[in-house]
Amino acid sequence: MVDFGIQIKDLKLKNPVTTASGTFGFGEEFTDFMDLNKLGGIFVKGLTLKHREGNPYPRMAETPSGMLNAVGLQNKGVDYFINTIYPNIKDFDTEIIPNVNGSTIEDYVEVTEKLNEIEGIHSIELNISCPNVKEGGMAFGVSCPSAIAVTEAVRKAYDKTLIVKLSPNVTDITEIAKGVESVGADAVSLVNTFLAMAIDANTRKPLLSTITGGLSGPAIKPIALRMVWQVFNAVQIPVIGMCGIMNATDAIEFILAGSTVIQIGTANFIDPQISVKIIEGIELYCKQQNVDAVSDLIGAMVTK
Amino acid sequence: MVDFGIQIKDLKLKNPVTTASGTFGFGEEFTDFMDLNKLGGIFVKGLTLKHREGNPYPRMAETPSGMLNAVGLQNKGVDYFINTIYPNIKDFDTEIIPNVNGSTIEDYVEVTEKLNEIEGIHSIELNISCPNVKEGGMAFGVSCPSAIAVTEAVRKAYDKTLIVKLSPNVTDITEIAKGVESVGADAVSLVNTFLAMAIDANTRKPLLSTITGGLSGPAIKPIALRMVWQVFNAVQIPVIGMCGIMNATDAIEFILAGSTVIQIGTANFIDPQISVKIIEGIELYCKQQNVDAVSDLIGAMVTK
Amino acid sequence: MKRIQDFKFKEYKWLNYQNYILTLKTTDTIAEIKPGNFAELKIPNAPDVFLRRPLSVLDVDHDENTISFYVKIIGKGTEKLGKLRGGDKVNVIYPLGNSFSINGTNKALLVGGGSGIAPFILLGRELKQKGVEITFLIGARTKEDVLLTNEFKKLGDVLVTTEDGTMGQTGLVTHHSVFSEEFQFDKIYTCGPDPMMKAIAEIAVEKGVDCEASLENMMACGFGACLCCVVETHGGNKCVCTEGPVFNTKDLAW
Amino acid sequence: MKRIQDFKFKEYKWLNYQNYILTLKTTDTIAEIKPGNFAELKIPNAPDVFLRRPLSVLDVDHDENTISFYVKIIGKGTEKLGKLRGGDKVNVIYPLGNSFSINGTNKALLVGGGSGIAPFILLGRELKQKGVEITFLIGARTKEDVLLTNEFKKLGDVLVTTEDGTMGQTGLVTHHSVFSEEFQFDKIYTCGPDPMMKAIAEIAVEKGVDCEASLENMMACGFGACLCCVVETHGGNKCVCTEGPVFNTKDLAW
Ligand SMILES: Cc1cc2nc3c(=O)[nH]c(=O)nc-3n(C[C@H](O)[C@H](O)[C@H](O)COP(=O)(O)OP(=O)(O)OC[C@H]3O[C@@H](n4cnc5c(N)ncnc54)[C@H](O)[C@@H]3O)c2cc1C
Ligand SMILES: Cc1cc2nc3c(=O)[nH]c(=O)nc-3n(C[C@H](O)[C@H](O)[C@H](O)COP(=O)(O)OP(=O)(O)OC[C@H]3O[C@@H](n4cnc5c(N)ncnc54)[C@H](O)[C@@H]3O)c2cc1C
Ligand SMILES: Cc1cc2nc3c(=O)[nH]c(=O)nc-3n(C[C@H](O)[C@H](O)[C@H](O)COP(=O)(O)O)c2cc1C
Ligand SMILES: Cc1cc2nc3c(=O)[nH]c(=O)nc-3n(C[C@H](O)[C@H](O)[C@H](O)COP(=O)(O)O)c2cc1C
Ligand code: FES
Ligand code: FES
Repeated sequence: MVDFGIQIKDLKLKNPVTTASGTFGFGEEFTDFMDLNKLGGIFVKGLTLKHREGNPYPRMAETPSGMLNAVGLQNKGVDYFINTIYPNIKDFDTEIIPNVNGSTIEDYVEVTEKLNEIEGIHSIELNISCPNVKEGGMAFGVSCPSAIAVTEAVRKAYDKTLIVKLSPNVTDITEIAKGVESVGADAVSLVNTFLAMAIDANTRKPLLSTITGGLSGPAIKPIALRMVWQVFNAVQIPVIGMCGIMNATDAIEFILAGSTVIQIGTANFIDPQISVKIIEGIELYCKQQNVDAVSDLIGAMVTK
Repeated sequence: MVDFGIQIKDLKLKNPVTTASGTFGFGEEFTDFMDLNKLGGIFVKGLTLKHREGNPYPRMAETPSGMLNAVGLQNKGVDYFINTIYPNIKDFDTEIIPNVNGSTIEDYVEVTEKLNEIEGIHSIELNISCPNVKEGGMAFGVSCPSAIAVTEAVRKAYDKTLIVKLSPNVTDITEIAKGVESVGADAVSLVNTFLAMAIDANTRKPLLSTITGGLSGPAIKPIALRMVWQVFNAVQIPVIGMCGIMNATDAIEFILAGSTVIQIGTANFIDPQISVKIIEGIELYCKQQNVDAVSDLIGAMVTK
Repeated sequence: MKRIQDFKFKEYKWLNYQNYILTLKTTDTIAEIKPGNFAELKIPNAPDVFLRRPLSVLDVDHDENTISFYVKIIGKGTEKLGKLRGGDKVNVIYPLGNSFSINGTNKALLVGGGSGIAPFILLGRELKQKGVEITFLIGARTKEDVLLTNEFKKLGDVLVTTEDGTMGQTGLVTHHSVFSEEFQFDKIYTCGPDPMMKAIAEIAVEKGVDCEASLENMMACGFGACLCCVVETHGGNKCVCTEGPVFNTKDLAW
Repeated sequence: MKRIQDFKFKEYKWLNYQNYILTLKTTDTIAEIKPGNFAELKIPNAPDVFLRRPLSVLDVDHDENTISFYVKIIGKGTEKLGKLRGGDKVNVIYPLGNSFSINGTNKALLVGGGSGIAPFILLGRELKQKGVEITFLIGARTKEDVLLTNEFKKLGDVLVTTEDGTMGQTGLVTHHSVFSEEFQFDKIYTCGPDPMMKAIAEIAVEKGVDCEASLENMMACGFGACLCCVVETHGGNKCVCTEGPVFNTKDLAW
């Protein structure tokens, strides 16, 4: 038996395979297709203090080996999550990890304080990297001082495992990672989507209502993999890797580059059963390669 | 007849379609396949002061809708170019634009001074964005002060059209673009390749000898398009756009986003005749859309 | 319950150069499908088509275990889906979305254009079974684009408009005399290009009848996971894939 | 002169489950091809195979206007290339690279393993035509992997080694008794996995004979435009696609 367990402070995962925020709803959307109890964890859709309508339509465009989205954090607010959604999903035998968003530091802190009260929730993911909102979001994640400021404030308000989700739209992602580590982040997750755009040559219009949106999918996997590798070598805290993971091989590459946990995003849309298949695929790989614990693979890329 | 002419100071192009540095050799490699005289211009392989061996093998890996390279500016030095290569290509009826590289500002200036003497050459492209060299290259392009410093020095040494090639591996590309504009760049070209990497899960080894390399191709087109649009809106000088242009529609999207000239890179490897096909395709589009001059399309994306 | 299921390519019926009916077969059973439901198909042999493609269910045969779609070629996904060969497997997620409401309808006008007419077979059949009187009003550019009328004739009256006058009345569906004459319908169902549906929705308001429209939209998932597929309603942004695709047009703020 | 030319799929000859000979046909003429030359094929129906794939030319028939390749399936490109159907077009850039040098050779040993044996048909034919005596030494893991020997027998003697001893001598090619007996050859040509070629190159030094090896490499273009495909030589990095794929092993610093 391969040892699959992962622990990041209070957060214990039965395996390193989780689903990425905004790509897995609140889990319930997938219960017809798969057994949620098999997952290491579910990073649920981004939450804000108040209800948000998100951006106008169109919010999606397909690009070569990827997609653009401009959802803009549509959600009914953290209270609705706590009172109405969480009770339906809390009994699944998997970690539910809320994704925390805000326009101001106060917003972030207030959302965090509410989540800090929920016993069954052992971790939050601080999203300072959403490219699809006018205020806050990525603005916090692309400057080191502001990334530190918001992380520090949230850290004070949160007792359990604090994961900070980083933006790829920066010159040096290790600088931001080290910054948030220095003020108490327990892990970093990377990366959020890349700021990008698409145009319809015939109509001459952008394909998204917001002109720019976030690029996800295998197209940018090589860039994300590089960032995971860089951050793994720069910080002491665990790295949670993602971007374009479509199968077990991709997941293993992210682990070899330094990911303790991996998140599956866009792939869930194409195959809603992919996360379970990836768990099985990693297990098979470990057996074939005589790896006893998946944690032995973390950062195990051979570089000489 | 569609008006195809483009002028950027001393540089007159018969059409906006050029080939990207490092993807078209010195032009001669393509003469069996196409008529070089049809091209607006050829950005030839990166030149350095001295002969460079480039990086060890392997230097290439395929990725979803893209490729990684780690060539590392292999070339025989600027003198060899001037004395041995240029005489063979100077009589083609197209603009030959050298791509200038260096490890230090002095290197850049020295290469530039030599090229400044060549009468038939009306422009150089200053590459401050090569991700595949240990010294210089991208290091200059990812910090605004150093981008300004090298541009300023080269500007003093160069009398004709100075194009500065920007790196996408930055938080805010408009800042760098405005910086180099402020010290006399006549145009900016964007973008160079994205720093990225790939791993073979079976051997656990990176696919490039240098671990990281540069990602090019359609995978990253949406990011590049966004950068062109941002820079177009931030500077007064012309923008030369590229990244993942595989066909005329892609080229038109780059023009609509704000490109005065476009460069074709990786696509040349897959179809060595693609640049000519793209010229024809743009012409057809202009006719179908009743566009009299291709310059009417520059930045003509409809945003309301 | 939604399913993810493999089907095998069975056959095409090509209606014209850019429209075809694709029939898929399974050895398994097929889940219950309601009029208006759609499916998300993974396009085979097309790794460059990154996401699934949503298609309304045209017809389903629970005895034969076949499901069919009416597809109009508009891009690479719909083109590649028209090039299947014997043995090809197609993975389908279905049934997705809500369905048309039928209760209380006595005399229904079904107004469709283009590939929008796909849901009208299942809808017409159910309406007919419930004893509702049905009139189809089909709009097209020209005669060759008026499709499936034989099927519709089995279910009710069929009216046609063509823009070039080669069949039925000349003009757009909204110009059809059915709207200028005394209006005898108590419900309009519409499906097709947005401008057409909007115009029909306005007419419905004028005539004081209920109108349901089935919307198309850019979808990444089709089952509520991505929130990409919204339409603006008077109650805020709603997901077309879970709260639609069928909406009462009076709720839409489009 | 290099050409970019459309061919049509003609036929496969499957040698075993992962090796096939692909023959393509054109209505046009075929350019002159020298032993060692290779081609860059755009894989049809495979938009996920981004770049072309390099393959040595196995054979060419200027009367029939056919060209053929010996392909070993190792990944998605070589797999998809094995699934062509009647009517499929294959775009080919050729002839690429340099070729083996033949002048001055009297008695040649051609050592190959795996898909590396592809250039040996054209090479063998040209050597034979020039009156050179030829011996092939083919190494494989097991009997089933020893391919094309009938073709080789038409051109010269054929020696075989298999790792499991199911055919010829047991062991690697380098263990073959041809190397322990008195060495009668004045030239070695080798083609196959790198470790094999390196071992053969060492033997060549020992025996004091000239050795040419045809190298494989990750190529983005195949015609000198990208500089991705280098091999280290005593004269610095050389492009395998233009200055190779054939190198005299004494020049290589591998
Ligand atoms: C609920 C639903 C039901 C549908 N039912 C049918 C059906 O029964 N028959 C049928 O032929 N089509 C139907 N469609 C539309 C169908 O999904 C699209 O035509 C298809 O996805 C296009 O894929 P493609 O790869 O061929 O085109 P692409 O290459 O993806 O797109 C070509 C162009 O069309 C635009 N486009 C693509 N899809 C949509 C869309 N859904 N809405 C608006 N613009 C779009 C693109 O932006 C692009 O400009 C339905 C769509 C939805 C959402
Ligand atoms: C000059 C030349 C001549 C060749 N002649 C033949 C021939 O006659 N018959 C034949 O079967 N093959 C030949 N090859 C090898 C052939 O090009 C590769 O097997 C093919 O490109 C693999 O493509 P793929 O998509 O199937 O595999 P991929 O999915 O691209 O690769 C599968 C694995 O193999 C590795 N790989 C792929 N190509 C190469 C390569 N060229 N060198 C080293 N590693 C590689 C990849 O990194 C990957 O790990 C030749 C190569 C060269 C450069
Ligand atoms: C439709 C969509 C919505 C997303 N919403 C969120 C979100 O609310 N919060 C967040 O942190 N990331 C969000 N993301 C980013 C993903 O969590 C993930 O970082 C990204 O998609 C890259 O991974 P992938 O390539 O596997 O999809 C969203 C992504 C998509 C595609
Ligand atoms: C193999 C290779 C070599 C390159 N060499 C250079 C170079 O010498 N100088 C330079 O400025 N850019 C170089 N580039 C970057 C290209 O000019 C271009 O910016 C990049 O490939 C993006 O465009 P594309 O997606 O169309 O290829 C190189 C790119 C590739 C793929
Ligand atoms: S398409 Fe994903 S939520 Fe509707
Ligand atoms: S493969 Fe491009 S130069 Fe050799």
